[in-house]
Amino acid sequence: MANIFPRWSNLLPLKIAFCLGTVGAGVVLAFSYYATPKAQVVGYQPTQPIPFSHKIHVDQLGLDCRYCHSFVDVAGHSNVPTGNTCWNCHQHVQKDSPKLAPLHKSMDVNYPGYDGKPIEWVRIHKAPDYVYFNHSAHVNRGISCQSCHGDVNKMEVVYQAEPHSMGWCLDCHRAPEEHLRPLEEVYNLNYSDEDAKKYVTDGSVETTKDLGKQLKETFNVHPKTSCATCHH
Amino acid sequence: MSKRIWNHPEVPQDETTVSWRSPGQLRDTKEFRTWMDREFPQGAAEMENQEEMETSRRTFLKLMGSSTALAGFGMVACRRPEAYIVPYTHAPEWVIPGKATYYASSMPRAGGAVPLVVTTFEGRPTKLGANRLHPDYEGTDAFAQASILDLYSTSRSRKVLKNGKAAKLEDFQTVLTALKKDSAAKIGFVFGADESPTRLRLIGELKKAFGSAKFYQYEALTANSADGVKLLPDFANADRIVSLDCDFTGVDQHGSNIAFFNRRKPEGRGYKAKANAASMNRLYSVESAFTLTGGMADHRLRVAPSHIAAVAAQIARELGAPDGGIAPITDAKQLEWIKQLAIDLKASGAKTAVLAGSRQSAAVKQLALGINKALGNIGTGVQAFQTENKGFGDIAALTADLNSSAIETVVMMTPSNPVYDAPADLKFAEAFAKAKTSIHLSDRTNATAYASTWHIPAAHYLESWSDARSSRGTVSIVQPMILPLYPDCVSELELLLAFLAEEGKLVTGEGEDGAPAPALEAVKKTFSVDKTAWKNLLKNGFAQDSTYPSATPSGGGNVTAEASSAPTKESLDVIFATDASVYDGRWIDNGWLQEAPDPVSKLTWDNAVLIAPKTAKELGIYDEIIQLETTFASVSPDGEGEKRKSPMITVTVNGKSADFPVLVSFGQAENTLIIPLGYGQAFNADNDLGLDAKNEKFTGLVGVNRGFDAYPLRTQATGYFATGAKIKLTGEKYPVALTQEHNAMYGRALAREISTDTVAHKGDFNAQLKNVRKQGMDSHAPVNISLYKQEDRDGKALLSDPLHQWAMSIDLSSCMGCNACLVACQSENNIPIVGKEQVAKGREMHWIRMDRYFATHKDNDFDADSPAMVPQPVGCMQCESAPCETVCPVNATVHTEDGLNAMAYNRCIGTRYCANNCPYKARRFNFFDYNKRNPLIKNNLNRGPLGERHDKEPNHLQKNPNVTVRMRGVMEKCTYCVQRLKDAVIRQKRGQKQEVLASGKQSPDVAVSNETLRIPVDSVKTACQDACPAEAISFGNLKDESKSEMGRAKKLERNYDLLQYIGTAPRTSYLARVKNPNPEMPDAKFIGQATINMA
Amino acid sequence: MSTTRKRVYGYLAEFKSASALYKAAEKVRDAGFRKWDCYTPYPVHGLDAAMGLKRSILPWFVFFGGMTGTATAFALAYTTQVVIYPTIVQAKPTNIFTIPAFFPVMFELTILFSGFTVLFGLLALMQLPRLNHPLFASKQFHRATDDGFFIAIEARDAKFSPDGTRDLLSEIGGENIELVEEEEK
Amino acid sequence: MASSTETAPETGVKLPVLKREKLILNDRSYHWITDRICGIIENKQPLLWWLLFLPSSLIALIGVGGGLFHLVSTGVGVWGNTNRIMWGWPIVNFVFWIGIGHAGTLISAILFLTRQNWRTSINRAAEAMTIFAVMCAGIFPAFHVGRVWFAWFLAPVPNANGIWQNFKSPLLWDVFAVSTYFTVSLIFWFLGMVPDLATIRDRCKPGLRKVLYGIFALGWRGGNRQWSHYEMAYLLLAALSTPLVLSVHSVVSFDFATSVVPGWHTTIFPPYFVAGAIFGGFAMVLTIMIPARFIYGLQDLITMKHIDNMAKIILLTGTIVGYAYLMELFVAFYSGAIYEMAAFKYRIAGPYWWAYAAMMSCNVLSPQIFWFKACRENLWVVMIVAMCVNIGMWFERFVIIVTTLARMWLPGDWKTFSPSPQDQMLFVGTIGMFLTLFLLFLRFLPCINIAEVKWTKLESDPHFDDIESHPDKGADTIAAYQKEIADAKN
Repeated sequence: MANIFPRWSNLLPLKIAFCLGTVGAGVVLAFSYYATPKAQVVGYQPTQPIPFSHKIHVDQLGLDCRYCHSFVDVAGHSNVPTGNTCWNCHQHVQKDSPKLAPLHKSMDVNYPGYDGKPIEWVRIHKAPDYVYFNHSAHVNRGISCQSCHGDVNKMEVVYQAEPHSMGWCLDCHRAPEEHLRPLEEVYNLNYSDEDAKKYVTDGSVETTKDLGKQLKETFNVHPKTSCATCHH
Repeated sequence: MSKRIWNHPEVPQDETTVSWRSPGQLRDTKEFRTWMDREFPQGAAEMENQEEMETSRRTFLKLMGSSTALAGFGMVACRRPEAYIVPYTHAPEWVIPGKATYYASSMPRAGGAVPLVVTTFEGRPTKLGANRLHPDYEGTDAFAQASILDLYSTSRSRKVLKNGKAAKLEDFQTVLTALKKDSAAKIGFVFGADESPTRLRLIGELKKAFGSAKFYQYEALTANSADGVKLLPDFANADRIVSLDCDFTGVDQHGSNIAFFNRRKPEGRGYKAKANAASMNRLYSVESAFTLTGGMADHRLRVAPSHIAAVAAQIARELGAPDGGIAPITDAKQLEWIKQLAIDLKASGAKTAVLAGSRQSAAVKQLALGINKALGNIGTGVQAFQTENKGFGDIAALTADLNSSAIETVVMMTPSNPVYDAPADLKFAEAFAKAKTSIHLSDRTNATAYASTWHIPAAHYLESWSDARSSRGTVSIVQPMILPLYPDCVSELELLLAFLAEEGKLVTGEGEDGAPAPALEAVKKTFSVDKTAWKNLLKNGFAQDSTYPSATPSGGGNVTAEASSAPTKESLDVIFATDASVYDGRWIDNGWLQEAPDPVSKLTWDNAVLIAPKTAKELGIYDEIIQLETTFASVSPDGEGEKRKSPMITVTVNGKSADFPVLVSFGQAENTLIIPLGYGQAFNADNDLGLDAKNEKFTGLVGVNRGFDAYPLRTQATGYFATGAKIKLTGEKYPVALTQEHNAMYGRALAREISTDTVAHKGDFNAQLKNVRKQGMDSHAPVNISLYKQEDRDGKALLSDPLHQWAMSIDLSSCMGCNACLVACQSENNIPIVGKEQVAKGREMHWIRMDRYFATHKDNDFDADSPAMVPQPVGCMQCESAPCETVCPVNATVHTEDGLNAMAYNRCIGTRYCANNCPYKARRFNFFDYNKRNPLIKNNLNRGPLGERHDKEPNHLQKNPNVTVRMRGVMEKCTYCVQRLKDAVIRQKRGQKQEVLASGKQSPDVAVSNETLRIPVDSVKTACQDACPAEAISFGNLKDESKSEMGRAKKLERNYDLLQYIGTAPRTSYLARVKNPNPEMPDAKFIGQATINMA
Repeated sequence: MSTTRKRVYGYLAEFKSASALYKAAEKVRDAGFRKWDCYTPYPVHGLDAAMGLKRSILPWFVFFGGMTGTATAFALAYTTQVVIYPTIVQAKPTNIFTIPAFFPVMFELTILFSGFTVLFGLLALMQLPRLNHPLFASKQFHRATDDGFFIAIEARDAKFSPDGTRDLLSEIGGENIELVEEEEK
Repeated sequence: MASSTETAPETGVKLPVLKREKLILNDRSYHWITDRICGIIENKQPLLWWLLFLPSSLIALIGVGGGLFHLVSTGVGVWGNTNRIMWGWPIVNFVFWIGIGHAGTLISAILFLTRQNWRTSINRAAEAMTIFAVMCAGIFPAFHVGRVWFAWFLAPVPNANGIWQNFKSPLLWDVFAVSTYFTVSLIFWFLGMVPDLATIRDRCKPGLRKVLYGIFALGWRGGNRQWSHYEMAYLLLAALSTPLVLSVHSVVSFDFATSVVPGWHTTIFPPYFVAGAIFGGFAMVLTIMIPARFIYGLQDLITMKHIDNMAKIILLTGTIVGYAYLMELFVAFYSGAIYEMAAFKYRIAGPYWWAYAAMMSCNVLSPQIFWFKACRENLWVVMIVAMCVNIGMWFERFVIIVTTLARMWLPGDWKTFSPSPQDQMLFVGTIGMFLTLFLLFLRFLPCINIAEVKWTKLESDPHFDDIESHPDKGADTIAAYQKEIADAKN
């Protein structure tokens, strides 16, 4: 009887094991990064029917969030402005801007292509159907739009700034002080340590976080992490 | 009721209207369309095109369906499809996306409209609740709760039919125009027994317009009143109540029972007083079938229907009232029973009420009236009202007029279905065929629809303007929540108005080119009030102080009636009973009602002849008497679960025969058959007996193959019951689906009962009260103590929420076991129906299981075969120490800090371990995709992905957007309506902002207290609690302690935990039922002892 | 092809029975050989002593492997259940007192890890898998897994001498002594 | 091993050497053993093999393949489970199979530790049986969940939702226990097989077969430097598996014992389940090995002694199980809790009395005839009893699960259970799958541990010659021999 396997086959098992190991590890790493909302949804930036710039409207014109998202502090949903909200101004301002064609189409009776149909904005932030998120519950308790939607006031075109994964929600529900602000500052997207200092003058507050810690007590904020908080 | 936001956001001063949904206000059609747009863009886009209107409506519905259905299936796609947000172009006032709006309305029906509060989401009605501001507030019953499903019913009539073929509304218009021309037209208008001032007004005008027009009123199970005088009990003033086969808590509407039920509580409404037996009322019930009222009764006498008159006469005789010359009763026991009853009545004098069943013979009613007069309780215990509901011809008159062609055109607007349900001997169908033109307005294409020349789809009451009178006559508004889903739908008023309009122009829905809707104008005209009054009318839903004038009932003098001989097994009595699920048959296409078990027999999806065990044995239907409680919990001879099959019998009476399955039912009169009416309207090839398909078109999928029709056996003379019936076994067996197969408590003190009377070895009322918690095993089982300290890592208590700790208490003393809560829960929580086969297997999805137990006293020598009936609604108990939680491997069901047993559907993988470990078996599993696959098509569920879907059908528009629609493979259960709790708690959070504004300080300087964040006492109601017509359920926040009704209830001695022995510490507890027997009665010493002797 | 160079692996001698092998083994041992081995179809008891082998150190690996398992399980359970995301189930504490519930998993993982350590530890100690071996080239060696008892002394051994070793083997009762060679690649 | 070395004292006291009944009859040679066992693999399979293989593999395909496809595509509703009986046949079958899966490792491990050499002839097959039974068992809980595609929620992997499993749940313990059991058993089985694979490798003609066996034999050479580690490893695995076996079925029993269900909530479940498992396992070994023994003529290797031993174990464990049944009743009666009492009342005389009767007669009564040697020696009797026990054990699980759930706390929701065709299909399917796998095992792998069987021959003792040649069959030599070893060690 002769050797059925060549010499080199002796090292083969080790080589194979090594390769499988590395490949496996690679896959796991790749998956655990790319398969999470962090990689999946953050930065989602679709093109909208009208290239609406929050930067211009909020930063330069200084519109309050609630001018357009008027029900954010009374309803669970934060509504997208109705056609006539835009029309209020834009029947006078920037009338002829070609960018506003869709608006004219749905609002301007004298516009040739008028059809009265609403503008279809592309949805960016989407909580799964089985998640119950209520905007008013947050903005009325000192959580700013910024905490979840990022610096919208700096965005020419809006994109998703945060993963909005359950883990991400939990982070804040476990440590709300990171995000709590005075009710007055909720819609101030330029909120800074300076602003924070204004509220507590005894010098105990240096940063927004310091204030957050105090507010957690004053506001009596105890976010829950049990299932029914968001799922029912 | 802060849950109900009446007018939100605040009404601007210049505001001229409250109900933006009313087409009259939405002058600009375009606006309305755009509103539709925002809800379902694509569909609405098509609707712009008038020609395709009809087709596009359907697709429109599909789209609505899908978008709601999608909402449920909790799957995350890793790559997100592009979704759109479509805002209004012109924001309609009052709509805040995602926020419910509440409107006051009412559901018209015979015996008095039900005052309602309708929950709508973006103009889509999803839930009905009771209007607690209404003077005739009566909670809601299963019918009212389920009526919203009819709006979205898949089998709802959508198109005009001409001689049974699809036609166009325009064609019908020509008919109207023609009729309008001929002012001498012999038109007969047939209405339902409900009352509507506007309709009455129009009738007046019609009389003027059409000289020879005639007006009729017909509902199968409601007798026309000649003088329009209506007797209603005033339970607040009635200490002693006698029901002569009057199921006033059940299907025999007698107005609000709130007062009655609250007087069943020894502590009074809201448990404010100390337990006091004297404050309770006492109910005597004389009946044949076991009704819910009989179940509530302190003393119940079961007699054959033909014997009721004799009993009534005997009572009259005892009280010196005219006895109609009926021969005295001979049975010594019954005599004694009646004697003592009479004594008790006399003692209470005016504070009594004697009620005769509304379907009872005139004789019994007269006797009852006589007794009431003799007692002098008219105006106190019993009140008489003068209604406007008189002067209408009845079905007999109509038939006669048709035969004599005094009527050539019939306009059939009754909710009943005369071709199907008119007394057999009238041969109404033949007469009806004689009419030149017959116009049938109904939301169902039933037998009458196909017998008529024209069938017009009726608009649902949630789609139409009208008004109605509640039980005591308060005029209540009926306002539309949504435009008719189908363009052809016509409301009753609209049709009547067409007869008055020039050229008989029929205008439906909104007024033509922006003009206000005619129906709205008509209603406004009836009230003719100014803007603010009108606004309040719409806001509150009723007109103040508009009750009926009181009247003095005539009659009660000496009536003549002959006592019929007692039934024997050769000649049985038959009761044609009103059914608790389909009423007279009008609800046969309502899945919720069909699946809701009959409160007494627990039968679903069918009707069956109910028969007493002894009689069944004597008639040879069963070889052995079916025992109420067998030693080894053995299976009944009919089998159990999906194997359960009832023997079929042929019932012969009034010279006609019909086949029915038979069920044994305890505690009903011997030699008496109870046959619920309203079933067997249509059969297709799939029926369980292999009968040939018949009238397939008359119902939808829900109603087809449901039970068997008893109307053919029923004649005018024997409208309620017949005598001299014979039965014989056909040898066939019919599968029946019951939700409860075992009717006794098997020695377990589950639904506890005590008596105000002293019980041997158990002491007096107080002693028994003290002992409630020690009934059954709890008398000797040691209390469970946990070894654990219930705290977390930082030593914080587990149920840590300082603001809210939810809990519920259910008062068995006022719970009668109707299905109101069960159906309310179904509509609030998107609970699917599963169909007969699945129910038979034991897979019904109701979150509340309405258990009903019979209990006999072992040495009852008065009537051993007449058990007590104690209902017990069982939902998730929200145990503080919940066995289900610890066994879930994936943490899908855990406890919340505020004491709820949360169920995370999207985490559940469906091991079903939790359900096994739930001692109350309160958990339900989605064995199939009930929400997606239609369970009503035979064998559809087993076909899986190939099965027919129904999640795009309109009935999914009813779904509550705040509750996940569960997919297959997940567990579900009662959540205490957590979505409502959330809503209340979150709304309360705005309190902080208001405080800050009020204080004028900066928010960081205003400390927020628990009081700010805690919702107002009793300000949130669960769906079951809101619906309960008996105020048996109290729910609230334990932190409110005695301030809340629930808190007070929990402190009562009557309060006990179900299966306390296991130590699950349930948050839902029960209040033991208190029976208030009359110690002098011969059966007194057997009353109120369902569980008291258990150990 | 040209003649390939062969490399001598060593001598392979067969013995007639386990007993014979045993005695021979003792002799070889006493002769002070290091790189040699006995090949038998089944484990012959006491042969370790006869060959002067030490007790296997595998148990130590396994012990530590098992401990790792226990630790892993405990860490996993404690961090997830108490530290990261404590959930309230059946009113059970979410602190140190909840540990008893972790025992089953801790036990199972101990066994699992030990099991794997046994497998891989053993393979390492036996230097398997090694599919190619000079001995496989021998004509008779295949009987070692059937009914043959062999001793092979490697040429690499310091004491190895082409003649001396052959004589030793034959004198301690070795039969069909064969010089095992392998081809030099 | 067969001589009495264990009992020999250091001093040269003479004591008689016990001559044990031989485990290999007719004094077969090493080569004969090799031939006979490898022959099974090398020769063509007997017709009977095909007659069994084809149908069972077909059944497996339809039952398991088809059954699971319908199940997953349609929903758990295709089974008979209801809102009352949430666990029906599937879990009955799971516990049934997992129970069977215990004898294998038990025979290998415990008998190995207790030096029961007779195990060598049956342990390989028994281990294989374990593996296959656990595979069958695994199917049920895995596909029993409502949303199979989310079953990975059971694995504690970090995820974006930041949510974890509930380590207090017996079901999670189960996941760990069963998967560990499967893995370790697999390792045990494979390592045990390596030398034999080498034997087959060395007998094969060059070709694919040789290569494959070669790969799986890992290049085993049978050198003593390998053997000494190998022996140690085997010992360790045995030592690990023993508590494992006991733990696994205990954990399975926790699923019931830790619940609040009357009739489940009892502390005697773990021992009672383990005993039951061993009981059922041995029955299954017999059910399989008796026919195999005939088909492949292994009478000399699997002797009547082996069968006799197993029969005795069945008798013992059967009696233990019987005791457990009675003790359950006593506990219920003694508890004074009507719920407990009712649960057992209904088991005995309730709607499922027949299941209880079947269980009692098959599990407790039928094994009792093994008190008689005659019965233990009559293969037919043994076979029939073994069959009875298999059936009885299935009914035991049925009684525990279905009967209990059908009559729980509230009479209001009592309903009996009826299995659906799919239930039956899947169960039969797993039986088919089990047979298929086992037949394949017989066909391709050494069904008896060649190396170890050889080692049970007396000649395998390195001192056999001396003992034989010695006048007193070596009472002295043994002492001397031991001394020698001792010296060698230091």
